[in-house]
Amino acid sequence: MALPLSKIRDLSFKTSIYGIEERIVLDIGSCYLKCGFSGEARPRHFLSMFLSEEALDDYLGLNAISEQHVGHECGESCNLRSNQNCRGINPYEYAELYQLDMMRKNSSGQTEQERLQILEERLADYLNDVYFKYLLTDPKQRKVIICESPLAPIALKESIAKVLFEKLQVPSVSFTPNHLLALLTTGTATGLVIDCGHLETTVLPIYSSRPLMPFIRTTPRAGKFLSTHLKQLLKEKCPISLVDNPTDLRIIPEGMLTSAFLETIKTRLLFASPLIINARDNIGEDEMNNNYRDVSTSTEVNVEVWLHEEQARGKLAIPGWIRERASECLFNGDEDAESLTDVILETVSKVPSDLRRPMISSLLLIGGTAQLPNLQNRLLQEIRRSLQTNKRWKALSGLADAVRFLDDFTPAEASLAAAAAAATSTSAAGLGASSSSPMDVDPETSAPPRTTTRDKDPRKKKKDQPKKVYQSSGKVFMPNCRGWIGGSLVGSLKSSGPELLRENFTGTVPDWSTFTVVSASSGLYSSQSTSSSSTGLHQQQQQPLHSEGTLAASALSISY
Amino acid sequence: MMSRPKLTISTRALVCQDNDLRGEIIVGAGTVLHPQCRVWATGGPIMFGSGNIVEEHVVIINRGPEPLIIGDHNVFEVGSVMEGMKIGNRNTLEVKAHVKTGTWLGDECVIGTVCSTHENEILPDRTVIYGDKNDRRIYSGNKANQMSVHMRHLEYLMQTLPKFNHSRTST
Amino acid sequence: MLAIDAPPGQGKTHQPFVHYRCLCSSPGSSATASTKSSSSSIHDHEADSTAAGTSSAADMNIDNTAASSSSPAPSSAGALIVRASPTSHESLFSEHHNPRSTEEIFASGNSSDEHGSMSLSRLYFCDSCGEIRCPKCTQDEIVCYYCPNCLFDVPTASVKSEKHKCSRNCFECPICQNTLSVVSDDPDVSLYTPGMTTAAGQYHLSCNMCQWNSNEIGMTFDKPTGLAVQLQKAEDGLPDVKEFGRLKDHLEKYFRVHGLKQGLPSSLLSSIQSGTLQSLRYVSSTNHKAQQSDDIAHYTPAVQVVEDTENLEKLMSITSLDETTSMKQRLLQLQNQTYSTQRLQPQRIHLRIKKSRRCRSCRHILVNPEQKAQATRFKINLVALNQLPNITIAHIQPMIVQTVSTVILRFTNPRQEEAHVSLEAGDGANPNHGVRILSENFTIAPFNEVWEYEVGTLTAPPGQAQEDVYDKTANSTSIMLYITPVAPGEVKIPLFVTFSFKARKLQTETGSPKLPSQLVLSGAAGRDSMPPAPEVEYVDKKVSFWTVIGFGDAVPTLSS
Amino acid sequence: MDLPIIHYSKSEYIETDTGNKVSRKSVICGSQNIVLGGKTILQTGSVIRGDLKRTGTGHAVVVSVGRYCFLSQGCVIRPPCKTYKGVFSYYPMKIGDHVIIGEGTIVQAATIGSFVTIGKNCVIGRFAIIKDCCKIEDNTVIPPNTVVPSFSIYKGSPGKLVDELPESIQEIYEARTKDRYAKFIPRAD
Repeated sequence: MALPLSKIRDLSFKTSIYGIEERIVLDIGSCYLKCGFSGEARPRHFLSMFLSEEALDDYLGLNAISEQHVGHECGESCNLRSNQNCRGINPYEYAELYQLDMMRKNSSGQTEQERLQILEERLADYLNDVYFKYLLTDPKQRKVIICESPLAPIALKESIAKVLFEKLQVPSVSFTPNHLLALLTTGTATGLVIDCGHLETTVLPIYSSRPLMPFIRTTPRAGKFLSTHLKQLLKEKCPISLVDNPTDLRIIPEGMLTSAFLETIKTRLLFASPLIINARDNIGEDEMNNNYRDVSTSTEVNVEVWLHEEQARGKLAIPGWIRERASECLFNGDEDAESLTDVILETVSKVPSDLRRPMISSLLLIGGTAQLPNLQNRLLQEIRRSLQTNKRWKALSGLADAVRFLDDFTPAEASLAAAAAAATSTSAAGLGASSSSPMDVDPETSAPPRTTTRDKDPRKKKKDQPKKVYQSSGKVFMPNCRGWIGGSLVGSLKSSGPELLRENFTGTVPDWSTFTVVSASSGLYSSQSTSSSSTGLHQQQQQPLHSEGTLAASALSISY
Repeated sequence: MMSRPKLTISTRALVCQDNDLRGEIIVGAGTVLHPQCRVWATGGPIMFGSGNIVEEHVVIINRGPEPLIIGDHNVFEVGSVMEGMKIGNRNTLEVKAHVKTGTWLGDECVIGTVCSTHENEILPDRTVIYGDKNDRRIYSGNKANQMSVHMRHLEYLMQTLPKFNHSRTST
Repeated sequence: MLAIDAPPGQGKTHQPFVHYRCLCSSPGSSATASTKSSSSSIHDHEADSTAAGTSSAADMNIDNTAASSSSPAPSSAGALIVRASPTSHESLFSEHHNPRSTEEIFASGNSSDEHGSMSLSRLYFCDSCGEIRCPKCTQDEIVCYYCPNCLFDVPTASVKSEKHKCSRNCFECPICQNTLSVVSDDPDVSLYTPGMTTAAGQYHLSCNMCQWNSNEIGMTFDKPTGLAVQLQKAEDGLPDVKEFGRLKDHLEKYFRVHGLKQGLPSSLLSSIQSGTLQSLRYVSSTNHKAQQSDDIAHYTPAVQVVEDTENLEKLMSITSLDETTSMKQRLLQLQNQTYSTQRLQPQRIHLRIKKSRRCRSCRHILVNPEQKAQATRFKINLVALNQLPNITIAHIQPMIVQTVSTVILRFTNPRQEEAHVSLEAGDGANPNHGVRILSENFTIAPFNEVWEYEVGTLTAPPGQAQEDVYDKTANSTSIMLYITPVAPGEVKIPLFVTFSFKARKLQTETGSPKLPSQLVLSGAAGRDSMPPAPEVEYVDKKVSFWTVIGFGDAVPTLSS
Repeated sequence: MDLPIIHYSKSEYIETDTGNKVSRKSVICGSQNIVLGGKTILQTGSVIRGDLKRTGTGHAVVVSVGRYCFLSQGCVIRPPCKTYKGVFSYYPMKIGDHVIIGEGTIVQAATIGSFVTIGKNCVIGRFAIIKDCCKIEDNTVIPPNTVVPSFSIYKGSPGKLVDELPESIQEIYEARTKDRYAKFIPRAD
């Protein structure tokens, strides 16, 4: 191996010696924060926001001062609100950085203000750490790209901007949609991006690099939902046996099922089962669980725990079927919370009819929960199955053969054939459709575990057929980093979403849902559109964009 | 003082004076007991093999009726506590490590600093216990290297300790 | 063992403490608002310092209007001129608010809530503002980079390309994050004599905590130096880096083709929000060929990475939690976030920085360490501890509700000038405990090196001091307080301290504007602009601040 | 709160010319190889292993402790050992001024700087280097060969940086060790 490839690139992009042109890319989720420099292929740091409830109180000043805070003795470790210390108090419980209903007006004004205060203080701490502990760079020197989820509360965006501008004095911030950034990492600009995160899953169609915001759909079937479901399963199905007396069974104490505990189980033991079991209508949950148990081939895992009350060691046996079936809750929707499958197909059914095929044949699954081993393959099967059997999606059933994830490989023959067939119907260049792979022709019955798990194999497959219609780089990037990597790409090309400059920061930020107008090149932020609230998910009002007059398309306000 | 200990010390062993030995103790060739260690054979006897090192503040207790057999070339570092049933060869109890009652140690185990075993368990060979949460793993390192260091350590102690400490002999 | 401790739950006992309040966290404070134009903040500072200078020690009610018209430009801010700013500050300034008056400070912190207050040792004292500054209202700047393991200084130029990690031989264990040692198979070989002929691959990294060894993952080295370079090379050759480079080229071409003005892509990112229905309809109804130019060209990936099917199978058959990586381990392995403990790679040790701190309002440097990594000295160190009276609780009686308890507070003067202190108990506490201060005004003798050596004689007989104080020794004065708790629970009271002294003003011949050492106080009253007088000049300084003092828990009644 | 006054029995402690106060109930092996800087206190049950000296050299200082240090009850100061160029040996240890070592702590460091506070029941591994102005929290394990840079607070096992000390720490620790010495007074009897 000669000169590393990255070195050559660096030269070609004229990075200066200090590399100040490279920007800071931040992806701030509710549980994890990803940060790094643009132009790099992976984030530098991936920080978890585990934080105790107790520590949360500290932000409000409700808590007692820890014992070290005594006169002169104090001062060595009483950086009370530093994250480290907060985590240290009870490192096993955390609170999400933000909630989706943060801005809900029905909560009393005081608590909302308090919540905002907590958010801001936490952000200030995290971001201070990001700059001075992790990235070790002067915030004043580099512009910032935020990979934002389009539906994140506006208060979050405002707090981020406020902290970055006021506390850290960054020169500019640009909010750039996570879904689009993630899509760019596949080398295409059209696709249906499914961001399966912690609080919710959002599905956003993107056409020619334009996010089709009116069609965005969400469901709470995501990481947090899975944790809650897992908690329920553990409580009901997994008694703890005492090590010294294995016949003595105990129910898991509530206090043990902390977020951290659940996160541990979730990230280390769970996966999505490769087998689909057809549920009859009206089947009881218990019966279904029995079915799961009967067909499960996975092993039981014993987790050693300490029972405080009994002062004894216990063994928590997590059966294989829970490990493979806990994630079933993501696929079984109801009216309140649609399943992943339904929310995807719903989105597809709503886009203009000639976009349906390009969309469904360019799925991209990203987000933290997408790290769950085998989730994507399972989702693929579920979508095909729904298209074929679910009456609700009858109108789309013709698309069953076209379902494809952008980072899946498709056997060459199949894709060539599919491409030929699809050539007339697809729109964008570089897009095609695929037939299902031969391995899972019958999604009804069990497909064997096909390509699986998060672990990416460093072995790379040589391009044996360079003329393939599909050229996917496969699982080269982790789903939970794709958004960040997209940000890094865009940042290294000296572009980004509209920039908001420090001089012009007035405390407000552009809001997706209100389609606020931003003139990118001048950096001027005109706050004309203050009309609508952040709840406008399907906001009709759209305003023209004045960006150097380059944009010809669609300067019209339209009704949806 | 309690009843005088019954010591059987190999002539090639080194047992410093300033320590607390009780009950029946057999010390094999090349074993070194630093000053300030505590070896209590309150139940059955304690039998050291050859080439062990027992540093200061170490506590080795045998409460049970069975003899506590300690193999060869084990290291008991400062402040470690051994209450177990049996210990194989070439184990290391790091500083303040604690082997609890009824536990068996195989060969080449490392009980890390301030770590402890459970009671009544059998640790397979090459187990290492480490960290805040007593995490465990089986390691695959090369012990041959460490053996030669251990031998040199013994050699050093045999030379140096008698210059500053009085030693005991069999009773 | 996954022993998860439940949060402590039971109420903690509260320890006595003395905290000083920084005004930045008090409600309605504007101390942190420094993102506005810098002129206004300088303006603030200017006014502050002049006002502080004029206020005489005895006079509690400062006439700040007079202060504002007094002489401009103390030496430390010689270049600055008080301007009649057109902002709203002007009106405030002409009244008595802008320089924080004693009353204003009084009003801002009169509560026992210790939120925003800290022990003196964590605080700074900006002497041009005359105010306490906490770590939150200082601006951090990076002074130098070093490796916390080998303590080598890393030149700023190479920091980023080395990814802010040590490029020498410092590595972190992938299992337990302990520092790894480079070891040789042969104990007789010294690691410190390079140039010896050694067996190939005889060196490896080893952890003396968890006994991990780089042999386990087949990583060995021929020589014991320069290992970091070898590792970084391997890291840079991973598929994601290659793919990233390819994507960058691809997108750059695309951005360029679209005539991106001023480096901003027209259609791609700035037009995101224009992804309207209107444009879609346009797209849908016209020839797709016409739109093609707007989409990304066909992309050929640089690498193809297949998922590893082995992993799912492995995950299905594990029996213990230890067989998969923890989130902590995984998040330090961003090259693949592997589930498999056998794939964890050692990581280079992350650098640390030395920071300097500036006051956010007046931009003066508060702390400036020496540039060398190993030095512990400071060029400037305006910590509050050296400038404000240190309050310690010298004696305390148990607190009993509705019973008078005696507390002795000792005030220690760190300055080389005699100081006058006046105290005032706040009434903003909740609950408002009864407080009686026996000596509200007293003096403290100056600090003198000589007293250092007679610490043994610190107990002069109490009650014999000339002033009406409890005790006077060396540079400290103790006073007595009677506390009558009104309710059980933690007893804490706000205490307002006004501290005045005659500061020695050193005339620097050069008039160097950047020398705010401890002794140079920038506040000055009625003095000539530039007298070359060699004699020491004294100026009156007065500093007011809030403290919160906790006396531990009060018990309901005396149990007889 | 002020530090409490510690009264000791006059018969238990030996006070040297330089103001060191050494408990007769401490264990000092190889005392000729140990240097105490003055005004240093060795409490009951502490152990200093001056006998583990470097091979080959004649008379050599094995453990040197600076001024105003406080070695609490039951702590063990023990020089570190390793093989270097095939020779096994113990190597000298140096402890700076104003260092407090907590109860039950075992130190096998190569160097401990000045203005360092080590909590209770810590283990400082072989050849660890603790620079000036550091704090090691109670029950921390600093593994062998670890370097703790200045102004760090380390905690855990293995000890990790959890926070940084304030810039005023040198003054604080200096004042504290002096205060501690001043308040370590013989019982009035």
